[in-house]
Amino acid sequence: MTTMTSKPGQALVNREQSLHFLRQMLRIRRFEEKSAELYSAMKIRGFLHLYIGEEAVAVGVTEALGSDDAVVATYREHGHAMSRGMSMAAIMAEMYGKIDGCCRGRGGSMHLFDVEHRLYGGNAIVAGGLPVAVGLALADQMQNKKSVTCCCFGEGAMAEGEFHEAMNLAALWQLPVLFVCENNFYAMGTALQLSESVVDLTSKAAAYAVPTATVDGMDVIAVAEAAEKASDTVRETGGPFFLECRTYRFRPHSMFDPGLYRSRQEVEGWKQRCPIISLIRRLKDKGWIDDPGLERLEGEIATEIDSAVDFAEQSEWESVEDLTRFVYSDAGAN
Amino acid sequence: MTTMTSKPGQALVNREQSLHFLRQMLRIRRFEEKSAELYSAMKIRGFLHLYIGEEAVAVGVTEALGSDDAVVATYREHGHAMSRGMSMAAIMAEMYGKIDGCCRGRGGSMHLFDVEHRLYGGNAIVAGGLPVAVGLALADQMQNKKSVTCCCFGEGAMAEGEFHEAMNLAALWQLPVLFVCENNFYAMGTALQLSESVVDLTSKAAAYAVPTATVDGMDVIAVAEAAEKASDTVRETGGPFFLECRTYRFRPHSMFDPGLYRSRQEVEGWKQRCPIISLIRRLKDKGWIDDPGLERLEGEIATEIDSAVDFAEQSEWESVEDLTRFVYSDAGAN
Amino acid sequence: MEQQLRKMNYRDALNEGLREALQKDERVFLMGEDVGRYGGCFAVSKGLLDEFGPERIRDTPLSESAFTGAGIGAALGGMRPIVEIMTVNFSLLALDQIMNNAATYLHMSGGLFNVPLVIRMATGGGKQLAAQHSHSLEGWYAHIPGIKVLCPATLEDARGMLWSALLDPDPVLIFEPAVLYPMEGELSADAGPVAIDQAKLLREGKDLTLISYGSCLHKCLEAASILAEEGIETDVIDLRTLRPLDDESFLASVAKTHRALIVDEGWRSGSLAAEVSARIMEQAFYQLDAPVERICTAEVPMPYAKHMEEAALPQVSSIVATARRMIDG
Amino acid sequence: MEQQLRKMNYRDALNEGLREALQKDERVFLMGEDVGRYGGCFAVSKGLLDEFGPERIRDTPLSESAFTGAGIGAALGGMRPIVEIMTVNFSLLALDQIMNNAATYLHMSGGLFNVPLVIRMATGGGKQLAAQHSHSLEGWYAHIPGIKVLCPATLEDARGMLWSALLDPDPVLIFEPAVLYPMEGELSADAGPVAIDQAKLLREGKDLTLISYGSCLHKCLEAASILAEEGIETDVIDLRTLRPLDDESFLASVAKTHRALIVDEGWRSGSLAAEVSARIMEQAFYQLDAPVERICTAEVPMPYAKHMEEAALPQVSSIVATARRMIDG
Ligand SMILES: Cc1ncc(C[n+]2csc(CCOP(=O)(O)OP(=O)(O)O)c2C)c(N)n1
Ligand SMILES: Cc1ncc(C[n+]2csc(CCOP(=O)(O)OP(=O)(O)O)c2C)c(N)n1
Ligand SMILES: [Mg+2]
Ligand SMILES: [Mg+2]
Repeated sequence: MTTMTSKPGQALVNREQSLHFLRQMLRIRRFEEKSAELYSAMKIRGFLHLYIGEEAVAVGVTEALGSDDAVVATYREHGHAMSRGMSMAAIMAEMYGKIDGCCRGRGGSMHLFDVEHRLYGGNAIVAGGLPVAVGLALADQMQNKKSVTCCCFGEGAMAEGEFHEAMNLAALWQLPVLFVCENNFYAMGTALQLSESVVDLTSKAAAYAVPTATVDGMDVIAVAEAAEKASDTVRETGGPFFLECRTYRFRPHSMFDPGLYRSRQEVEGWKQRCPIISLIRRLKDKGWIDDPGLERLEGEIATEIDSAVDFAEQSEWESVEDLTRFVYSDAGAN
Repeated sequence: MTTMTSKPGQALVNREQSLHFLRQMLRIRRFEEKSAELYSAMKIRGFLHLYIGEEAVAVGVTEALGSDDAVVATYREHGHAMSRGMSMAAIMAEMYGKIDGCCRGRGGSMHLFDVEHRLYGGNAIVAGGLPVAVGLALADQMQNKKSVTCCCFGEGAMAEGEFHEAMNLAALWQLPVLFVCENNFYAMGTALQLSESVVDLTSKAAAYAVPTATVDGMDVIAVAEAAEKASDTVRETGGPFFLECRTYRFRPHSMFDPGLYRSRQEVEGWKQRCPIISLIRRLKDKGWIDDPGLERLEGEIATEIDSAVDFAEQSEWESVEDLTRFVYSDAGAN
Repeated sequence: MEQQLRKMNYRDALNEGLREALQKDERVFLMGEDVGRYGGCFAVSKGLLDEFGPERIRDTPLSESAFTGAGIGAALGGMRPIVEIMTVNFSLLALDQIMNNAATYLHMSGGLFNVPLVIRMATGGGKQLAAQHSHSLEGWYAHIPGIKVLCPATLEDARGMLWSALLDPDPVLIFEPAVLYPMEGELSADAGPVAIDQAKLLREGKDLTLISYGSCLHKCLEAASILAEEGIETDVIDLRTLRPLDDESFLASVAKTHRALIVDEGWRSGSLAAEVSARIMEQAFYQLDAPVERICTAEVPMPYAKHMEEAALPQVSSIVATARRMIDG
Repeated sequence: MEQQLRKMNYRDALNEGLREALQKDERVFLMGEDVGRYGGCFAVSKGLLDEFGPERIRDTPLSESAFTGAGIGAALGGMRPIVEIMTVNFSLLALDQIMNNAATYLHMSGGLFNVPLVIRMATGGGKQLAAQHSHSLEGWYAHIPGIKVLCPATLEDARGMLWSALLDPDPVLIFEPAVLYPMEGELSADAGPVAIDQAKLLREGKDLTLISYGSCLHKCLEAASILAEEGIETDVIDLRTLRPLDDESFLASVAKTHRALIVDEGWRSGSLAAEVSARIMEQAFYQLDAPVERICTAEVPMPYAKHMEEAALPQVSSIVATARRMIDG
């Protein structure tokens, strides 16, 4: 059983990759800020869970995955969908409930799916995606595919029985699952110490003889490196790995959260460690980006978002006639 | 986190208590042998799970409990019911399906209940009793009662999510539950190593910061001592304890088991360690029992069993008119 | 002296019911995810933690099966727990405890152990929460013997059903339609416990019986007003208790109107509406002038898009149209 | 050349179906508790481990939710898993995976991801297994859109439904009534896949339609023979597929007989029988000469004692008596 702990303040990998990380995180941040706005404007409805503050996790982890790898995420999955390569337009249209959304508007914010990027949800049942991820890895193993299934979930999910059953099965059968715990220290309003008798989360995975690591989830480079090592281990051993990323959500749980359970001070403290600001600071130190460059980047992203919104606005509503489609597969499928 | 391991070959406590243990184990053994016979004679039906080979566990653990303590057991619970003090007659009549059975014949072998001895089942869903035990302990805690809830289950149950959820809740809220794992190394035909990625069971409880101990479940004195210490800990700390008792069932899982999954040799090896034979040997060494004394004991037990069978035979069938009673409480209850 | 009426919403009424129960009986406590510090995922338990403290307003880890089972154990141990499960879709994780334990203990034990447990949860669609948060499974739960199933549709019931449920010696499930939480209304100052074994006739008419419960009840009442303008007078029955059903209520009405339409947010096949229809078939066949009809939710996992969700759910317009067709033949 | 008939029992027929599926398609594998070394808790998978090895006959830990969910994932990943859950009561532990995932993936993803998964489980009473092992929940499962629900009552269906289910692109649940496992019969040597979208008329008569499935089907057939001796001729319909229901089958029969009796081992309230009754109400009301009736299991958690269990379950005698009363008026 290996336990690795990342050191803080890793060196930047290289210019190109660092800038790529920045772009990806910024894309997620700005896209979600826009989404919150559109929620208030009632263009987006239902539950909207923002990933703001946690971007380094999805972006860093995605780096370790290849196109044949699979991803299973939660209702807080805009970041994963975007970093995996899905277009903003398809996601935005989905949240508008339009037919050009990635799921024709059937899923909404909590249920993003994509065949090309092997994104199997967008699962809104806490811990419900874990057994599915185990099964995807089992299918890969039985078909001698060398893919990794990356399964992301919050620390709150670890109290659910499904987490334990899934962890045991993956370990017992040595299945190639990269379990990524996005530990943002709260499950809605429930702090980790009110949810778990032991708050060292890696110890839970270790109890299944699954190798583990913990990484600073506010440092995208550290996450990328840890995820790389973790996925290498999965590929080498064929068995599972558990990676804890310590992070924080800057925003309420969803759009309906009174936010009474944590102090302003605590939130502010974490905001000081914003993964985007700190990466920019380091890039500037290196001289790899400057203010005009940053402005250009922001401009490009703003344009991308604008066109995604336009796309969503202009997309059609699916015909109500089709309501009962996709309950079962259309004839002829298998 | 304490971990205690019992030393093999404990000294006998005292004559009276040792003879009491012997009597209790023999009563269970002979009662179940008779039950198997009556099953073949089709007097008892449904599933019948024998505890033969495992008697030291229920008898030893019961020793640590007072009359105010509660017990939650599984479908393999004749031993617990008898060692807690329920009459053979009430249990036998229950298995006959007669109205004088402890549950009027509604429950059968898998569902023995008793108010006086606080036996809350007899639960035939693997791990289904654990959350209930946690709740009983919560009620005691909230009412400032000093009782312990003793929850027995097989090692197979530890792969179920309900085990983990219950363990976490008991540890998080520091509830007085004595978790007793009856590790007989098989869940039906599934050997422990095919069920758990880590076969050290105490490590699973320890992952919740629950103190643990492992004891030789074939040695009733050792079990009694370990259970005593364990329940003392529960009473002192008010929190849970996990006691693993290593034992073995000499018989098939139930009456329908082809028994293909373990070797005759392995079974014979364990039979050499029969908790009853070895206790008799030690009692004889001490000179606390001799063959005539043993014969007398067997005779008394045979008489008790005969009269339990007579009782069951003579008891009435519940009227079919009452079929729909006990779906809801009779009027006026609360 | 005239009864004082107070303005409040359905959520407030639930909150008051909880507060009263906690005040009246110290065996009562509330347990569930985020009922305390967060104030309840739908804010129903807001303020209760401050008033009653963390012993009695217990935030639980995410583990529906364990805390529901713990509710069963606590009930067996002499407490009167109220378990909150956030929404009905998550209750599937606790179904083993609900069906295999809560509903069976009394029977398996031959009457020795009853389980005085109340489980509350939000149910239903209409908030664009899609396929894992929007189903209406209360009618489905009503299939299970050993439990009782309530669905308050009015402020009065939201306020009063809880205490009655707590007095019941057996497990009672209370389903709260999530769309009703913000519903405004008036409640008398001395509102208190209500009967939980009877349906209620909320509007009287001679031409047709509308049978419903929960959020669809309000659609029926709206439809009834529209129909009345056209001269079609309807009885509107709020079932209130889905298990056991109060057959007398709708049989008496059908004996008068000879026509019945059941409106139910559950999926059609195997719906509670099917059960009501079958009971009318069995007990009032010869009094019917037309076949009993059902309006239910389309048999799809709930879609997110608003227009699709609306198309899936029963709507006033379809109730009105169906009623018209049933009367005009 | 005459078709060769082979004597075997229902369990053997299931075993043959499994063996054939494993031989024909290497994406097929079987996974569940004790399906391998133990040979299956009801011996259905006996011998398969030796023939196909532990990769394809996978004993799982006791963790219904995880291995059912793993079946969903494996299906998404290109395999054709068969998940065995020992009995329907334990399937409640996997219901989150079944309803919230298996049944919804296709829809939530807007048609992107279908789940070609088969889940088999034993169901029903009659073996004195009491309140946690005896329920008949297949009709209840039939409420869920997105899954299909089959219940083989004959050797032919036990043998043939599995392969058809595996060809289906969506999740299919197969419920095997545990009392039928030892049922002896004959099967033709070339028995193979069977349609899974149609009910089947097993006996023809003009006076009454008996509608059933699973173990109660055999009670209906027995009752039909007794009734025939008294001059009452019945259609006997085996529904076979409980979701989606083949309405045409029973509507055509009712158009002829004008009377229908549904016999269903589920609990009465909210039973599949209620759904069939409601559909007849809606689609054949004017053809009925008498109200449709239902015989279901008494609404109790199943008692252990044999006489009580028999009293709870539908029996031939009550089918005969009810049919007689329905004819004599
Ligand atoms: C089984 C289940 N229970 C409850 C919920 C409601 N719920 C949605 S998110 C959430 C908190 C989950 O916390 P965590 O797993 O830490 O993820 P985070 O939201 O912090 O990313 C809860 C309780 C749910 N969706 N599913
Ligand atoms: C949830 C559930 N799954 C499956 C079963 C069937 N079953 C009954 S006993 C058993 C084995 C349990 O093994 P273990 O927990 O080790 O207890 P033991 O029988 O060895 O005492 C199984 C699989 C069940 N009763 N409940
Ligand atoms: Mg969290
Ligand atoms: Mg065992």
